[in-house]
Amino acid sequence: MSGSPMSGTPRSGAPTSGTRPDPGDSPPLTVAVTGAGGSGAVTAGLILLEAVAAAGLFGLLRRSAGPQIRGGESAALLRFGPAPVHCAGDRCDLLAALDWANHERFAEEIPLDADSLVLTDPAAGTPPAVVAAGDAALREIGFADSARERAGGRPNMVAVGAAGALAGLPLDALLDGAARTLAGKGEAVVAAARACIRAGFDLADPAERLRKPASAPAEIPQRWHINGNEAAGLGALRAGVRFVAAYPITPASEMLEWLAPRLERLGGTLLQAEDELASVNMIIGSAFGGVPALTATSGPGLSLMLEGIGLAVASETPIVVVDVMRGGPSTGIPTKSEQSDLNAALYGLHGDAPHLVLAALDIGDCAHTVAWATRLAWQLQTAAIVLSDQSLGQSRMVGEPAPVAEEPLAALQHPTAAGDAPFRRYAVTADGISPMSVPGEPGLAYTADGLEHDPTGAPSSRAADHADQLDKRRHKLLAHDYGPHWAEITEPADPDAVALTLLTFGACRGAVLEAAARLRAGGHAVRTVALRLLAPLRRRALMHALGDTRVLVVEQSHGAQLFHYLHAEQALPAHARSLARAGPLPLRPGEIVDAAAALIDAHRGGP
Amino acid sequence: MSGSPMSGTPRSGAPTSGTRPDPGDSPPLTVAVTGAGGSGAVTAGLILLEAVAAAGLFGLLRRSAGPQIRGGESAALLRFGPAPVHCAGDRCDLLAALDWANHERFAEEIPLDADSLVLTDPAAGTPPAVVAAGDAALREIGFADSARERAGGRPNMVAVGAAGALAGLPLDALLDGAARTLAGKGEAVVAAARACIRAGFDLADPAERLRKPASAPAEIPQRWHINGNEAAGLGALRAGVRFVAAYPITPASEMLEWLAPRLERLGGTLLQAEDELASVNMIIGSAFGGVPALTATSGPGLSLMLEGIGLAVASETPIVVVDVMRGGPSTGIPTKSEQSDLNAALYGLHGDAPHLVLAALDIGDCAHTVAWATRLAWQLQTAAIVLSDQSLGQSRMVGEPAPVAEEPLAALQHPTAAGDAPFRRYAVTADGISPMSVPGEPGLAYTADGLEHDPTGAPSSRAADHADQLDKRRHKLLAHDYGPHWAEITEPADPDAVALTLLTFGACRGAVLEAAARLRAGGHAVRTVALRLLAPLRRRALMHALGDTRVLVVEQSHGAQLFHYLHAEQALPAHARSLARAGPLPLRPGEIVDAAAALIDAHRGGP
Amino acid sequence: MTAAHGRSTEQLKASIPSLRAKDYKSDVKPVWCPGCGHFGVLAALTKTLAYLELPPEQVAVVSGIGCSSRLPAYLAVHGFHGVHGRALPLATGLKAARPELTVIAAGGDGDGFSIGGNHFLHACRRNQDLTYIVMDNEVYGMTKGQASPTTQPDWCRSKLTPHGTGMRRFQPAAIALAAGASFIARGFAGDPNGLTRLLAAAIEHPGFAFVQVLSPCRTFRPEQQEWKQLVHACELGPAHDAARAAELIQRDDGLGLGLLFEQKIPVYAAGVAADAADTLTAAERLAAIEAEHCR
Amino acid sequence: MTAAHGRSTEQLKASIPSLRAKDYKSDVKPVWCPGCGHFGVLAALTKTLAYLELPPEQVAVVSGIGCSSRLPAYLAVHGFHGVHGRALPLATGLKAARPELTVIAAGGDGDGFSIGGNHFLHACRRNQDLTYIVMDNEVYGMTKGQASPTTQPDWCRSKLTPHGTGMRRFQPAAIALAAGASFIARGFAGDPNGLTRLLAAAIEHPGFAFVQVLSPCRTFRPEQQEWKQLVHACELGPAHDAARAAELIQRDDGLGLGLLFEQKIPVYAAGVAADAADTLTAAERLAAIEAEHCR
Ligand SMILES: Cc1ncc(C[n+]2csc(CCOP(=O)(O)OP(=O)(O)O)c2C)c(N)n1
Ligand SMILES: Cc1ncc(C[n+]2csc(CCOP(=O)(O)OP(=O)(O)O)c2C)c(N)n1
Ligand code: SF4
Ligand code: SF4
Ligand SMILES: [Mg+2]
Ligand SMILES: [Mg+2]
Repeated sequence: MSGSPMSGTPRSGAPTSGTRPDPGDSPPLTVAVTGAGGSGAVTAGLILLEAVAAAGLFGLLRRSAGPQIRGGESAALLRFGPAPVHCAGDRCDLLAALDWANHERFAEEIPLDADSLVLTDPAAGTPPAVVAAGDAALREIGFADSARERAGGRPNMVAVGAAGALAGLPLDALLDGAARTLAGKGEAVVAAARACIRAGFDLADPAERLRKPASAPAEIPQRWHINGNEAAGLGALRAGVRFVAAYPITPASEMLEWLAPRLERLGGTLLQAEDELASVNMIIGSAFGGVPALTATSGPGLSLMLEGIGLAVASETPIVVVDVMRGGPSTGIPTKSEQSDLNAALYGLHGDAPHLVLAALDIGDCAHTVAWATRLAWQLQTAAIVLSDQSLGQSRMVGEPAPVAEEPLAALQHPTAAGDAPFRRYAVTADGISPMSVPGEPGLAYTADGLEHDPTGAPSSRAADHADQLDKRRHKLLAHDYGPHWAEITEPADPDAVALTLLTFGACRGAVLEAAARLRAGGHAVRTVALRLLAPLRRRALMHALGDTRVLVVEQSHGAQLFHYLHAEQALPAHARSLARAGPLPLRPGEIVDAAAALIDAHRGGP
Repeated sequence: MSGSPMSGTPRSGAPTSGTRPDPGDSPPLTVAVTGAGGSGAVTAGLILLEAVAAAGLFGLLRRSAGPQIRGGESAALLRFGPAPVHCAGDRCDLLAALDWANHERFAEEIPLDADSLVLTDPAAGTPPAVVAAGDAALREIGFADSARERAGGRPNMVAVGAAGALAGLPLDALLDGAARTLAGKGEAVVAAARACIRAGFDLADPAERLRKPASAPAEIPQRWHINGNEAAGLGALRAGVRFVAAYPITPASEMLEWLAPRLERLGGTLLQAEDELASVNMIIGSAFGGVPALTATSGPGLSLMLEGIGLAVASETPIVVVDVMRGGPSTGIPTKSEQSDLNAALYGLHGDAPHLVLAALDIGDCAHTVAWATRLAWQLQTAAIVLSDQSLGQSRMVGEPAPVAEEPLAALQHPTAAGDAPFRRYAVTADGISPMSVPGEPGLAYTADGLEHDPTGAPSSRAADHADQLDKRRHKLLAHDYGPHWAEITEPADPDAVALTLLTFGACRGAVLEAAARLRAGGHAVRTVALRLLAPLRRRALMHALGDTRVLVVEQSHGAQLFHYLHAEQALPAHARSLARAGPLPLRPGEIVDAAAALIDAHRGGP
Repeated sequence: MTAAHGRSTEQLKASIPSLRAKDYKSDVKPVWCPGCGHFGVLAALTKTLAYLELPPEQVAVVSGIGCSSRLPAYLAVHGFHGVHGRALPLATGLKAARPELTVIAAGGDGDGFSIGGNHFLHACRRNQDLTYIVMDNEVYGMTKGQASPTTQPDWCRSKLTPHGTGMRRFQPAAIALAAGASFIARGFAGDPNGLTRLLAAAIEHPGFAFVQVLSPCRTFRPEQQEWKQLVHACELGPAHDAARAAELIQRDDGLGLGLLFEQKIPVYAAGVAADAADTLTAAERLAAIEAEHCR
Repeated sequence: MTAAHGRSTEQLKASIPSLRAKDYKSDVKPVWCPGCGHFGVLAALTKTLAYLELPPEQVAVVSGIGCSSRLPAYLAVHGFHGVHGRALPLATGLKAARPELTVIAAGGDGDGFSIGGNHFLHACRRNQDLTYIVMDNEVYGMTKGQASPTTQPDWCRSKLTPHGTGMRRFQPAAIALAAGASFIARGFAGDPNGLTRLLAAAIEHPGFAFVQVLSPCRTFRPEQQEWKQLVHACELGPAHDAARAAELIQRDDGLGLGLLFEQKIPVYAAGVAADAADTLTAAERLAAIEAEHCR
């Protein structure tokens, strides 16, 4: 949550592991717009998100598409409310179907129930069984007919108006959203869209409104409009990254696309490499040259980079690799989210190769975590793997900005004196951090090496050198003071009453926070711990945070990778339980609430 | 131990996890021969090993070399005795130094003490401080002078004679060893060598003999002369592997060199690939075609193969990858042993990708474990990673043959009927094993895929398909009956009195067995468990084997990877302790005895 | 070598009635955008297989990742949709293990020339009896329009390379020739008949046959619709002398269609069949190998 | 861009006395076998650096893994001994980040043409201002004598390929040319003066300069000692026309020494310097980027 407590008071400084209040009590609303390729469902979603911002609310826009490469059916899934929104909800309140093309593909992602309202255009055919047979209330609205009445009118804009009205968004905000979103398309398009939005707004039956119309506040605090890939890129720039080499891959490519022109504006470079083997070695080259460098990829690319990451560890060259995770294994489900690369990130390097693994906790936090990872990599002269995932990377939020951390990029540990002996680049020091020079510094040349080496860098297979360097590389990571950033911890009103801790990492933190709020509202005192720094694990701090509470480890993988990792580190009590589910569907707060409630019930009356 | 109990009675059938007696009581002797490049130290070691065999004894020959690519100093380290030898000893009994070129490089590997005898040739200079300053007894023998007196004589052969005599090897056995080892060099060379050996034998002072001369038994049971790389190759051939694609790498290359001509004799093929990305995908191609296939590599190559291994897991294509581990991380110490690729083998694949990980327990067991892994890979349609290491792969033993397992290569799970619908290659079945066809079978075509898929193999991003296939791929591994092969367990005389279990995997098993024997001799009732099947972990069976004893987990890595893995699987009691040390030096029985004794002492009087 | 693929091609051919192109299509619906060139390649390939009367079960089509690499699933032959860039190693392993199969590798310019470039070089050198079809649209379609190795250096429509790649274009034919390929052809997805002829020749060529197919990406390279007008019959004619071909291909405009180079050279035979005079059974041969280590 | 490398080359040159070849050698003793060709390359490279008067701290030599790839540690310049096959990406990243440095990548035929073949292709295309020295001994020395891509197809001294590889040899110059390299030369480790001249020209060439150095492996290819007699001055002369060079290189016997091809084309400039008219500070530019997402 990168220091943006839900109370709404912008807090400066780095995120803390302190207490945070529960979210506001007006629960967020989920609105979905779906349609065939070219129907403009996604544009509708973007306009609604802008409207949410204009109304002074917070929002999260996810997207989903069918298997077609381009032009297939797609869905925009918007959740918004008066407090920051960090996860998908349990259900969909309002579905505006522009048509029903392959709608069944979205059925699992758009859970409808008796309280759901479905807008359907009679001109676009009848709803499929999966919708018609359900309990949701169906309302016919002639999106297409209404659009046809207006010059340049499009049904998706009518839907924006109708859905916006029912969702309680002010007309002005909707019109403003359209103007912003369509600005690049010319005035005529904007005018037509606005006409259709007005028409749609009027078509909606005020009696069926799901929320009272919000009135835009006089002054709206500064908000970020950003997705996780962009935020990660921004974090990299903040921390001083000026070279990026990468190979395109879903869902990481947008980070690269965002970075390329912006790096250039800062005098840096993005280089599209021939493959991931090249990109990881290119950033090692840059870092060796003293220029902070990053690459971004997803699971298959991470696999290919592991040898290079090991080289960075052994040669003590700082690099940052952002893995925007998707469904695995192998090519898996490239367009959907999962947290299942945790094992590969923690353990994938051959040999004993301690390194940093971090996970971004939400969209905005991608900026904070990538920046922190970059600083740590340079302070500790090692490789940092930052885990993001498709649900963060490709979802767009309107939310609170991630604060800029005070710390600048750590200076290199410079040799105090050149001396006449060969430069001892890999000298053993008290904190495990050896002096590092960069090319251009006379008298401080050395050869960085992935072969085991002595303190000068000369290859050595002596047991003492191996032990020294292994000890040093482990020690420097363990001895570092990571401060409060290692996790975000939230407490219930009465921290002493906590019976259950929800422990998670990365993107699941959103659903966990929401589940905790509901549990607390239901009278259960639960704590949440969301790990940002996974390796080295702050075991003591974590065990302290867990206290003697019951623990439920929540994550989105089939193999319960976090749960096993924490056991590997002996950081969990034996009675800890696991809630682990694979993608592609997001982990929903309701699932967590159910699992937590069952656990609390099972143990009512003592452990 | 691959079914060859130290009692010496050849046992047929697969190795069992049953009880095995302690080794014989005449402790093995360690003889080292060292010398500059071209001095023939290694040839001397090979002759001594052959002599050991001719004398009806068991032996283990390790080698060590300096950093020179070729022609640098090298050492042959032979350990032999009346019972099978499975590990390096704690110390060196006898060192024959042909010269002292860079001898200090071997000092750590050749521990000398007051009971050690050092043969030094005055013509080759004075012993270095590391030797001269020690307690070892020095004896001057004129290897070079004696050799010069004989036509074609060489100092190393004189050393063979002298060292052999002092080590109690019969002259006939030494002469026989020379004849066998040098057979390819022509009669004159053999004759000269034999003359030198005789001379050396006579130069040794019988009063200084470390062992009484052994007399060769009338009949010697069948013995294997093999190193672990050759044994692994043999296991592959036994199990039906007929295609190998690989890229050279130390210390795996010899396996490939052994396999290439032999595969050909069996109508198979070895293909030297352009890199490891190619080799792993080539064997996937072969296996898809129905021909069992294998590749061998070491850490850096394993890293590069991880993406391909994940493809095999997701597409359910059986492959076998042998990782002959060396010092890590990165390029590390290519010529020395370590067990530090365990993490990468267990966890290195991105996504949830359950697969098989096995470890060979000794040189002979490389044959058994590779064969078993191949069968399992085909039965379970998945990837098997077999861990060997430099200490197994490149050490040569004279020992008991690994028995041929009864089971033939598992037949493919064939579809019962072709049907008219598309072939359901990835159908969900009770045991998790789907029907698999191979090209050439009409009506059974399908497209294997690393994308998530439905039962026909068509790409699918549906949650239900993902869950089904993830469940299936996990279930088939967990549901399989692996029989007793998962570990080798040895018990003390009174199994009920066990207070400590030494738990290990792979090559450390040799030192653990010897440590256990010594502890037992010292009155400590210890059990040993050496894991051959690491993943899926037979957790229940392991916990049953551990009972409520104290546990010391023994392994050769800096990060205590096995220890953490077993905790990850919640298979260890909280009071388990770790003895983990990185390479390059072998883990010695004495280290284990010390750690175990300390643990026993600490807990004398109850846990 | 193991398993139930013992039937001879003759037996199999006899057992099936002659097939038509559509019989080589599977029921899986392509994910391709309407108008994508890859449809043309799919059509030409099924025609080719029908024309050559190849029993579907004797054909395997393997690929990497990309829009183009989706091809195998749309065919009713054995298929493998592997990982990005590794179609050729998959094909090499399969062919080495099962030499009697017709093995075709297929994919895109990104898959084959960027991440897979090394395998391309070495497959050309190896001259194994494979066919390799690269559907070249000078872009990464699947990942939404980045520059590929064959993209013009000044194409700046990708946000990743806003000023273009600034890199010389990858010349597939020139590289294949320099690497030692024995069959090099260029086809066009919009010319199904010509492409069918080339594919048939490629499959029949003994050795490694490389077919670059200009296959427009409607979505990210709409300007490639002009290829229809720009392609022309190859002026070189198949040059059988490598040095001469090298010069001609260097001068080539990249849009000439036809067989650019062909040479009959020995086909790579992985391994060597066991000595025919050697009458030992497999078990006896294995026993002899075991015996080498026994004493 | 960060760190303390702000001094200009001029300042640095002025501050050091003129260096001799041996000043570019480190104290680390080579692991090479006596008589290994790589010694010759080391000698020629130190001479070249001295001749060009390059301040050691302005030079970086990066490599992969192999006997040849041990080179950096034997030099007194900045070095990186990376992983097998990845010398060129290391060099590319370093040069992109620090354009003012003289960056040299070095390694063997296995490192560069087998596992590293893809990077070779793309580095040639990229034409970044780098020098790439491949010490070609037609064998994997480090791993004890397996065939490399440049090995003769019938060389059967490796147990891995007992009948030879059966693969056409990798033609480094032809591939480099086809891939678009702008400078291609061939030297011989046994001709240190000629090699020094070529290396100097390569380093001074603006763009990607590839130098194949025939560097005999005494241990695993003893017959290469004959190269001394067989090498000859290149008969082609530098062909400035790529098509003509292609033909000539195809006919080349692989032992001709000299500059085989050179062309002056634009050098790859990673990124584009920020608009000169734009007077914002870096902090202001970053703030402007931040502002794009704020409302
Ligand atoms: C290791 C890896 N890196 C990157 C990707 C992402 N990726 C998928 S397809 C593709 C490029 C496809 O381009 P091309 O081969 O030209 O096929 P096209 O889509 O144009 O037909 C990329 C980069 C991946 N799947 N795996
Ligand atoms: C990923 C990986 N695969 C394989 C190896 C093993 N290996 C080290 S050097 C080498 C070949 C070296 O040959 P070359 O580049 O020609 O150098 P030379 O020793 O002949 O100078 C190989 C295969 C490795 N270190 N890393
Ligand atoms: S993106 Fe391009 S290549 Fe991919 S399916 Fe669409 S048109 Fe074809
Ligand atoms: S093995 Fe060959 S290449 Fe390596 S150092 Fe020895 S002679 Fe040189
Ligand atoms: Mg393409
Ligand atoms: Mg070489």
